[in-house]
Order: sequence, then structure tokens, then C-alpha cells
Amino acid sequence: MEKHVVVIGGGVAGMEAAGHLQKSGFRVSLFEKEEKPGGHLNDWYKLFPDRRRSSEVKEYLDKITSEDGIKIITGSIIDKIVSDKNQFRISDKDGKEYSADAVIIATGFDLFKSERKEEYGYGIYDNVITSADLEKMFRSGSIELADGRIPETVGIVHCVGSRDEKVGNLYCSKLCCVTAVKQAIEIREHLPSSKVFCFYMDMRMGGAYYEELYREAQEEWGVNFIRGKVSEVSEAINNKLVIKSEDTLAGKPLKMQVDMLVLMAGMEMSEGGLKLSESSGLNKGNNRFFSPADHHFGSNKSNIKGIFYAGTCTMPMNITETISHARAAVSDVIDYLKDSKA
Amino acid sequence: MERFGFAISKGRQIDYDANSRHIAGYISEREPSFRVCIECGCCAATCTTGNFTSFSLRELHILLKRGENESVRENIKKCMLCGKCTLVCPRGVNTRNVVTLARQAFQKFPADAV
Amino acid sequence: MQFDPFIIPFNIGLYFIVIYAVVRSVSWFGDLSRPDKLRLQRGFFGKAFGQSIKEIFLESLIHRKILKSNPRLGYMHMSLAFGWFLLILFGTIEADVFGAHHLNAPYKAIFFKFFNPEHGRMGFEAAFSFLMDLILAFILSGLVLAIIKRFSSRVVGIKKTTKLRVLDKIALTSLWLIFPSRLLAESFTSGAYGTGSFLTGSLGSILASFLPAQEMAYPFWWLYSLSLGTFFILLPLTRYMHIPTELFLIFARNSGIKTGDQPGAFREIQIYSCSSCGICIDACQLNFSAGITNIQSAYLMKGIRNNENVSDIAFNCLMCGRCDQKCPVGIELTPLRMLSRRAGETVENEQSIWQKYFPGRQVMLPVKPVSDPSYSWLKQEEPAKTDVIYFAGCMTHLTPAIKNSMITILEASGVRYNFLDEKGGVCCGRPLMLAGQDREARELINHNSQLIWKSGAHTIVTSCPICYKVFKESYYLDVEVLHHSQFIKNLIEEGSLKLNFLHRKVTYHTPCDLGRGSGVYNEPKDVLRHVARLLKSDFEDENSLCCGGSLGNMKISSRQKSMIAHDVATELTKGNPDILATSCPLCKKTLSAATTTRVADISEIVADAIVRTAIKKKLNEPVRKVKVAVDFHN
Amino acid sequence: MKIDGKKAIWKDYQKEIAEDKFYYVRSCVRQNFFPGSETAFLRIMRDILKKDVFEHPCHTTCTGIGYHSDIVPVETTMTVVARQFALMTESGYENLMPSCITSFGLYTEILDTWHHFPEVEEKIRKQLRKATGREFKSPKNLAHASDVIYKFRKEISAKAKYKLVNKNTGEPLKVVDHIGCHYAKMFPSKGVGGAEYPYVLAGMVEEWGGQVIDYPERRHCCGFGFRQYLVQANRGFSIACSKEKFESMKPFKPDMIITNCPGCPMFLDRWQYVINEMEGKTYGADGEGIPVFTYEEVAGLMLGFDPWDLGLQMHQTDCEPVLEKIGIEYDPAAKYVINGVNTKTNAKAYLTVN
Repeated sequence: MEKHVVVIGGGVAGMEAAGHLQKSGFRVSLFEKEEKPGGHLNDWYKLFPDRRRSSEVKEYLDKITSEDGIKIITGSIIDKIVSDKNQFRISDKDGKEYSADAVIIATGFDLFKSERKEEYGYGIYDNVITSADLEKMFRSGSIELADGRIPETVGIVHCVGSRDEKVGNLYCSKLCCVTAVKQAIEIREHLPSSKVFCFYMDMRMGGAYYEELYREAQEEWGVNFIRGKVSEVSEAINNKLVIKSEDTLAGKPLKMQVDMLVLMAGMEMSEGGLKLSESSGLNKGNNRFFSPADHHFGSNKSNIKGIFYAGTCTMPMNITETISHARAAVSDVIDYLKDSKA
Repeated sequence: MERFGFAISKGRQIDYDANSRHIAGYISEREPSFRVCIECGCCAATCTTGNFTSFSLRELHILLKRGENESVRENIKKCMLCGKCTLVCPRGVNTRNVVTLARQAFQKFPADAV
Repeated sequence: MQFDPFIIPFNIGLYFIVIYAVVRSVSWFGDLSRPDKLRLQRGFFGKAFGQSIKEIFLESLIHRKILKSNPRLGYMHMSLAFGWFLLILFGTIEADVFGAHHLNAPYKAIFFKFFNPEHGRMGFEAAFSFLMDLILAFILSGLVLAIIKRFSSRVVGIKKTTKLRVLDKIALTSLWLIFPSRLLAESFTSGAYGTGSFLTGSLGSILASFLPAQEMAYPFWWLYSLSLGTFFILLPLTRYMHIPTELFLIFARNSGIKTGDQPGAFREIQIYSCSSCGICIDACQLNFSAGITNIQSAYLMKGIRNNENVSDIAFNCLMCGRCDQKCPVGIELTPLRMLSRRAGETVENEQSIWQKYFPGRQVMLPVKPVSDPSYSWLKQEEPAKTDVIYFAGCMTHLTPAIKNSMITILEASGVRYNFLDEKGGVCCGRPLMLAGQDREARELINHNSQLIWKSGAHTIVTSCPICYKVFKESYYLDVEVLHHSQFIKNLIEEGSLKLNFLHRKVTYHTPCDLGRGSGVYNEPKDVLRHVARLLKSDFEDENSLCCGGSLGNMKISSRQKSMIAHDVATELTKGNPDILATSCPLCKKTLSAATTTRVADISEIVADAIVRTAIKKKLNEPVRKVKVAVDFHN
Repeated sequence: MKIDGKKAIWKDYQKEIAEDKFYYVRSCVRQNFFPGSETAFLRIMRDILKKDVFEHPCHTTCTGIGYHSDIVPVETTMTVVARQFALMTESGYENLMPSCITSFGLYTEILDTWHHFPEVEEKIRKQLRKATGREFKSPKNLAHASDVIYKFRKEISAKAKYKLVNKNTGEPLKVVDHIGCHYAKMFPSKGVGGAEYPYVLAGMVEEWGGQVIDYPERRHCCGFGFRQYLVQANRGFSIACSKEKFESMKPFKPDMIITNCPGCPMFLDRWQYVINEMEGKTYGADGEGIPVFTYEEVAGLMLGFDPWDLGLQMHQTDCEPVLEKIGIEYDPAAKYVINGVNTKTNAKAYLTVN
């Protein structure tokens, strides 16, 4: 009989896993809490480092998940997974139950809620926005201030909600640096007369062609990089934002006015994932992400046999890594179901 | 005036908007590699002049970019243009030209240096 | 009396240019420094005169150097210059022999055919006509090449050609029109009278068969005269000014005048002697390796002549000196560029026609604003007394292998030496000079000079050709200055250094400042031949390439530098050497990054080859042997 | 500015403030700086709000100034604070209400330290016992006096005679609220509204009809900084801080400044005079200064207290412009008159009489 695998979360990892499970001959149910699958990809405009449209990746994922044998259940929030003799009972918020032979959890990440960094005034000052808000502006084609004017100077704050003990996140979200560089270039592209300033603690350009993108931003787009985390933001009488940081390389505090401030919100364990971990006894790490069975050779395995992880529910990852991780999860599922059959 | 026995301290904060970055602009227009510095400090570490004085090209570089020109104006004259910094720079910044252009700019626009 | 109004333009032009050339020459002579004036006077009555005549014949007429490096381009120049010369010479003879009088006014020779249309029917006359037609054909063949070159420069084997200004275009057009209009004028006249040889005669009879030759000839004689007159009058404003100036230059150079480090009349003579032939462009690595095509010496000369701001051009140059070697006119291009660098930023200046005919000295070089002394931080120290000073140089500190090899060599040689900049020294000053800052460089030179003087050394050895050149030329020291290649060669010849022969194939890259810059070509190669098998490359000695890392260029990017370095490394490793040898830390560093072949300084190769007498001695010591055995047991 | 965003944050920082039965501890310096404030506070609490406020005659300094000036060691400070607690315990009170922001911060810091390091508390108890034979219970509720006024701001508003409104234009007065650094910067959760957008004074201003202005340097310290002020040579830093704030608030044209700390009103008030003397600069309208008030003074004014009873004549920067704008009735001639003697023109007579 055809084995049934449930994938929880219809983002990049979930869709990739579902597509590969189907190819490997399983019946797949993919649960997504939103009205349509795609996850954060739906909100993003272009991807780093090559700035291709995110819709291209979405199209690929849609294609592989549109095959027969994959059932996509949207608008469904999975509450609990119960293990029962090689079978899993999965129940959603409304009490509906499903059974499966194996489960892949791909609940992904939530963007850090930037309101929590009160000193930056997100939700208080009109022109403090997040990286996600900026992507929406890119999609709409116009970057505007709250009063409809075009910003002349834009500040970008790295590490908002990452590497910050004050909000309880000691880890690096890994993608915000390169996202900041990408968005800085895009701002300059959209608004050629604008000036962009990135306030960073470290430039963590550890991916393929990230460093090159950083250099491009400096060389071709004249993006300014200031090493020093913004400590506070306030509004001047001209509605401009006054930001304070230290220019650690000059060894002096620095004050400047910008029209718009973009906060590079970090990645956090998703709320759905947190609930699932509590209800179903899945281990979490100190960083609150799911803790895989082994960091080096078992990054897809959970502490419960038959339940696997894919993608950013275990740690911050870029799309390339997420897709690889999802495929690896499928390979673990194949091994697991082969063993349990025998 | 009353004598209070103290004066109002001047802030050492970089007031980015009040500073003039004309000199930095002059340099980066003529030597685009000025922009790609990542402040690693290789130049200052190998510097022949830095071996004898507190001269740091890295520091002067960032101060110029922030428009803190006054502290650069005298210091930049210490460079001997020997070119070791150009050789070690991981980003390929043409440091000799940066120094030369900075000196040129300070001579050309003495008012901006204040 | 043979006269026609059409000769007036020619006569005006001719007398103008003759008078102008005399006036200009007198003014240049007047501007020369006193010693240079004396040199010139002495030269006039000495060997220089004969040499100059010979050089003028070989270079200004025959264009021997261009012929050697680029035969097609050489032919073009030769046909125009030498051909015209012959045409004038034989035209004058023709007028003298066959004309009404002897010793005619020049126009009678030039327009001989007009005044003697019946000439050349038979015998000796016909033979002479044939000769004149042959010379005209020779010139026209060159002219065809010149026209093709203007529109497609590859045909004459040159890659880039200099761009023209409006006046140059008018002058060029009038130059181009001279010989075709002469051809047509003579042909129509010949056609009308049934004279002329194979060229004018044949063309004349064809034209006469369907055109009224008698009436057609006259306008072309006017055109001929007008073209000549226009060309002569415009000549001082164009690059063709090089024709008269070159004569002065050859004579001045043969009299021993050099560019020096001050601007003056000789600089001006050289600048006007440039014909914009473009050979420097072909020689320039920035052109053929880095794709920079607007900064070569021809452009610098043109920019200076036109009073443009040339600072961007002046500073964008490797100062490798390749163009100096190739320049057919022998202009000292690199010293001239140094003069422009010293001038700093020049201001573009529109000139009136009058100023263009008589450029005053004041527009030639403005004075750079003076900056405050910058090196007050230099602290004088007391060096140890020594015989030999080793000065590694800044760059050598970035190539520790060279430094260590030199220490090995110095130790092995047994000389008493002091490593002056062991803990880092003050720069030699040449990088500042290359940046046009001589006054500032002088502070560093004085500092180092004092150090060297206080040490009491009789010899200073440096590993860096940049330092070597400045020590040699600009330090006023009573010590022997040696590059380490020379020093090592001396040691080998004295027998102070015993070397093994390494069975390695080596190609040697001559550093610019050591080779062309200081004339040290052979010592490094002699040293290499002593320890390895030296291969020949396509770029030896004067023709050697620049590695691209030169401190001379203030402008190019690191990418462009590495483009040059890659081309150089590719060329020099064609013979698959085991080692690409050089004798400069900067060349070593630059080339190492551009090739997988091992790049080594000669000092490293020599250090590898040193016969380790010390080690041998130890092996012969019996006590040591026992100890080794004991150690072995343990 | 999105006010909803601020409200969302204020909601997150609601602290518990006792209803009644307060044990009041005074500030060392306020009685010199603004002598009317604490008196007015007690009058409001006892006479207007009818609350039980007890003051122990034997209470002392908390040693905060000494502690922040690196003169008093932390254990000594803790022991002195423990004695304060013991006096409160002995008096039968549990709700500690300090007048001073530094004291409030210090108490909060000590209680938090004891919470994390109970062994330290034990040690301090031992020391207190050894030194004085006293025992103590930690306060059940710790609220700064301004928290309490904030809590009863509506009650005060209900009984108020005036509003923070310009009587000529009907516009609300523009008020700069300056919070003492030690109020919430160390423990944001212990301050009403937190540290970034504190609501304690803003709540009073809003309730009493004024409008709070949000200027860039609102978080900046007034410049007191203990060591900065106490050493004359360092006073340049201190005044530079105040100046930075004035420069930043000036474009907003504030009518007045309200504060809740002993040092802040002192420095914001006095430095305006010094800056004017040194550089000839003023920051209020028409070349005047910006009047600076304590929250008790503002509450008293709203309730119709006589400005001279509140001690406003002790301010270096004249308060009259604000009194005029609000339309408070007062007798300009009585400004310096105490017991019938003009203390300004005839200080000697006053001193001999008293």
C-alpha cells in the first residue's frame, strides 16, 4: 500500500519536501496555515544574491507540488502530532484528524517583531519600516514615505532581533546582512538620487557571491557602510528620523538624519512551531528553534522517530540551504519507511 | 560675563549632516576604489610611516568619509607614498592615489577642511 | 620674366615658414640655459654637426627607426619625407639645368612644368622627366597609405592612431592635396603639350582626350600653389611643426643637451618634435594589456602643445620607459612626463591664434601650490658603524624571502654590514618623486643620507630597483651604490661566494627601474648564468616589459595592473622555465600573483645555490659525529 | 508619529502602584533645590487625596549620591537601605514611596540584586542586625512618588482649578517631559510606560490638558551625572548635556518642562541661566528661558495652590510666562515676601527676623 506522509508548513521547505516525497512514490498531504502556499516567498520581491524574482522560485515550487498524489490543505493550523504504533495522528485547530506514516515539519520562521526593539520606534515613527515592508514597496513599485514624498536618505539597521541578548536572541539570523545589501542596491536602483547608509555590527557575507554583492554595493551603488549598531531613533521637527550610533571605526559617536529607516528583522522560531513543540513533545534548543537529533549528521531528525524537520524551523537558512535540507528530509523519510516496513 | 570656572564642553559626536564630505567626494569621484574599503586595517599595519608615528590610513579613510576633515588635514601629510599599503590591500584600493587626491583636495578647498 | 599670379600663395607660405622657423629657433636658443647654449655652440663646430646631418638624413628623411620597427609605417613616412625631399632636390636641379637661368627662385623649381610646358620631349630631358614622375609616384604611393591609415589604421600595421584637431585636419587636407593637385596640374599641362613621362604624360593624354586640357591645367596649378601655401602657414599650429623642430632637436641632442628636471626650451623643442606617429602607443602596455588608450606619450605631447590640463594623462603611466626606447625622434618621454607631474594640476587654457604661433614661456608650466613640510616627525638616529649598508627597501619587507636570502648571502660573504632598515626604514623618496613631489622627497633623501653618512659605510646595497635608482641619481653621497644583483656579481667574481649550479631553466624579467631606468641589464643575467640555465625571452633588455605593479602609475586599478601582469607572465613563461626570475621585490610580488610558475628574485636563487661550507665543516667534526650517533640512539 | 504604537507599548509597561498607606522617604537634595515640592506633595496626598502617608523622623539618606560618586561601597549602601526598610516595617507600613528618583532606582536595584542573590540579602540582614539590632521586611510595593501622582492623576484633574491650556488661544501647552535616568533606564519594567517612551509624566500632562512633545534628545540625561557635576572641572560635560537637550527641543517651541527627579529640574533650570551668561543663548519664546517644574509643582498649580507657596520663586528661570499662559491668579508683588518681609531686597531683615 502507498505510504502517506504529512508535511506541516507550505513554505519553501514544505513544498520542496512534498514534491520530492511525491516523486519518491509517497502519498503526500501538505498543510499550510495561510490561504495559499509559498510562505515568506510570497512577500518577497527579489532574492539575493543574483536578484532574480522570488516568483520564479515560487513557480518552480508550485509546479512540483501540482502533481497528482499531493494534497494541499490550506488554511489549516496543525495543533498536535501524536505518535501511535508507527502511525501518527495529526490534529488541526478545528479538531480535524489525519493519520500519517511519517511527518515532515516545515513550519519555518517568523520575522522578528520589530516593535520589540522599542528604541527604533517601529510602529511609532511613520517612516521606520522593516525589510519585509520594504519588499512590499518594491513589489508595488514605489518607495514612498508615509506622507507620499520620496525618501532622499535611507538608513538600514542590521541585526534587528538577532545577536541581541536584550530580546533573547543570541544567534545570528545569517541572511539579514546580505538582504540589507540587496535592498540597499535596490533602493539605489529605484531612487538613483538617494543615499543609503547601512549600520552594521559585522558584515556576515558567508554565502556564494554575497561578498561580491557587498563590493558591488560599495563600488557601483555608492552604498555607505557604518560599523556601529543604531542605539536610538527619534523624530526631528522636520519629520526626519534622527539616529544615533557609534562609528566604531572612527571611534566616535555619530548622529545623522534620515528620511526612512529600514530594520533588518531577524528570524525567529515560528509561533506555530513553538506550539507544536510544546503540544507534541518535540525538543527545542536554547535559540527556541527545533533541536535536531544531531547537529552534524542528523539535522533532519527529531527526537521522535518518524518525525523529521525541513528548513528554517531548525535554524536560519537561505533558500538554497532550505531546499537542500528539505530534500535531505525526504531521504530520511525514505530510509525510515523502508526500515519500518521490514 | 560671570566666571564659572568651567566652559561648555564641545561634543565629539560626528554630526553627519553638518559635516562636509566634499573632500571624500572629490576623492571617490576620481578614485572609485576609495569606496570599497572595508576598514580591515591592513594598510595601517604595514605602513612605513605608521611604524614611526600614529599615522593610520584606515582611520583617516573613515574620518574623510564622515567629513571629519580637520583631523585628517595635517595627518595625511605624513604619508611617504611608498605604496606598501596598495600592495597589501585586500580590496585593491589605490591607496596612494587616495592620499594624493586627499592632499590635493585639502590644498584646493582649504575652506572645506574646517 | 616667368611669373604668374598663382604662385603668390606658395611664395607667401614659403617665405613665412622660413622666417618663422628662423625666429622660433633663435628664440629657443635664447631660452636655453647658459651651459646648454655653450653645448650647442660647441656642437656646431664639432662632431655633433656631422652626426646631426647624418641623423637628419637617416631619421627625418629615411625614417630608419620606424622602418625597422614597422616597415609599412616606415615606408609611408619615408615616401612622404624622403620623396618630397627628392622632388625638391631634383626639381631644383631640373630648373637649374633646363630653365632659362641658373639659381632660380624656389617657385620656378616647384612650378617648373607650368613655365616650361614643352620640356621633356626627348633625350636627357625625357629621362629627367621620367625621374621626376617616378619620385611623384613614390610620394603618391605613400600618400595613399597615409589616407588609408587615417581611415583604417591597421593597414599600415599600427593599432591606434592619434585623434585630430580642426587645424590639424585643415593642414592635413592641404598636405594631402599638394601632390594630387601637382599630379593633375602637370598631367593637364603635359596633355595639352604632349609632353610628360610615364605618369603625367600618360594621365595627361588620357585626360586631354576628353577634356580641354589647356583650360583645365590652370586651376590645378592654383590649387597646387594654394595647398602648399596653406600648409606652410598652418604648419606652426599643427603637429607638422615637428618637421622643422626635429632638425633643431637632433642638433641639440647631439650636442649633449638633456631634459633635466627643470622645464625649459629643450622641453618645448621636444614637445614640438613629436609627430604623433603613434609608435609610443603601440609600445605601451597600458594600451595593449589594459585597454587604456588615451594617455600615451603622443597624447601627453599633444595635450601640452594645446595647453590642455594633462595631469590625468601625466599620472596615468607606469613610467616604464618603453616608449622612450621606441620613439623614432628620440624624445625623452619619461623625463618629460616627470616634468608634467611636478607641475601638478595644470589649467586648461584657451589661446588666441597669436599665442599659438608664439607660445610664451608663461603658459608652459604653472607653479604648483606649495604644501607645508610634512615629515617633521622624522627622528634622526645613530646607526652602527659599518662597511656595507644593506637597505632592503619598503617593498622588500613585503617579500621576506628576498630579505632572508640577502641576509644569507651577506652572512656567507663575510662582509661587515649593517641592515639599515631591518625594523622598517624611511622610504627612499622615489615614490614621492614619481608622484611629482620632489621637494617632499628631498626631506626623506636628506634623512636617509644622514643615516648613511653617519654609518661610515663605503657601499650601500639595496634589493629594490626603485631605491637603487634614487640612491644613484638623487642622493649626493660619496658611497658606491649597488643593486644586489651587482653586489652578488662582485662577490662571485671576487670568489667570496661559492655557488652550486642549479639545474633549472630560468627566464629573467628585467625590472624597469633597474634596466631602462638605470641601465643595469647584464649583471643580473650574469649572476643567473652562474647558477642556472638562462632562457631567452622575446622581451629582453631595452625591450623588456613592465610587470604592471609599478609605483609610477597613480591612477590604474588593481584589476588593470593584474591584466598587465598576466600578459607579462604569459609572455615570459612561454619557454616553460622552472623559475621566472626577476631582481625587484615589486615585480616579484606582482608576477607571483599572475602565474603558477615559481617567481623568484635572483637573491633567492643565489641563496639556494650557496655551497654550505658551514654544514660540511660540521659533518667533518668527529665530536659532532658521536653526538649525532647518541641522539640517534635515543 | 503613530500614537497607537505608543499606546501599545504603554500597555506593556503597567506597574502595580499601591492604593493607600504609603511610607514616604524624602530626597536629600530636593529640599534645597525646590523646597516647596515635597511639602506640596504631602498636602496633595493628605489633604486633597486623603491618603495615609507616613514619614519616619529617623529616616536618612539612601546614600545614592555617595554610591553613584564611588564614595560609598555597595554593601554599606545596602545596609543603610535595609535600615530604611526596617523603619518602615517597624512603623507598620509596606508600601515604600521614595521622593527621589535615584533612591527609587537604588531600591529597585537592591531588591533585584537580593532577588537574584539571596545570600547577599542574608549578609545584609546580618550586618543590620549587628549594627542596629533591627529586622526588616522588603517592601510589598515600591512606587516612586511620581508613580503615585500618575495613579491619581484623574482624581487631581477632577479637583483641578486650572488646565495646562493657553487661556488666550485655547491650545494645549506644549510640555517637555523629562524623566530621571534612574527611573526606568535600569529596569524598564519598573517604570510606567517603560524606558523608551515613559508614560509617567506624559500621562499627567495629557490628563491635565497639555500636549507632550517628542523631541530627538528626549532620552538624553540632564547632565547631573553626579561625578560630572560634583567636580567643578567636569561641569563642562554636565552643562553640555543640558545644552544638547535645549538645542534639540527648541524648534518644538515648548512652553514648559516637567520633571520627576531631584537633579533634573535643578540643572535644566539653572543651566539655562549659565548658558545665557556664557553664550547669550536662550531657548524659550521671546528670548526667555523655558520654565522648569517638578510634577508636584504642576499638580499644585492645577489644584490652585499659590505659586509662591509652591516655591516657584526659587526657580532661576522665571515661571511667570507659564502662569500667565494658563491664567493662574497670583500676586507678582508677593513673589519674595515671607512674613511681610521682601526677602530679595531685604534679605538681612529676613534672616534676623527668623
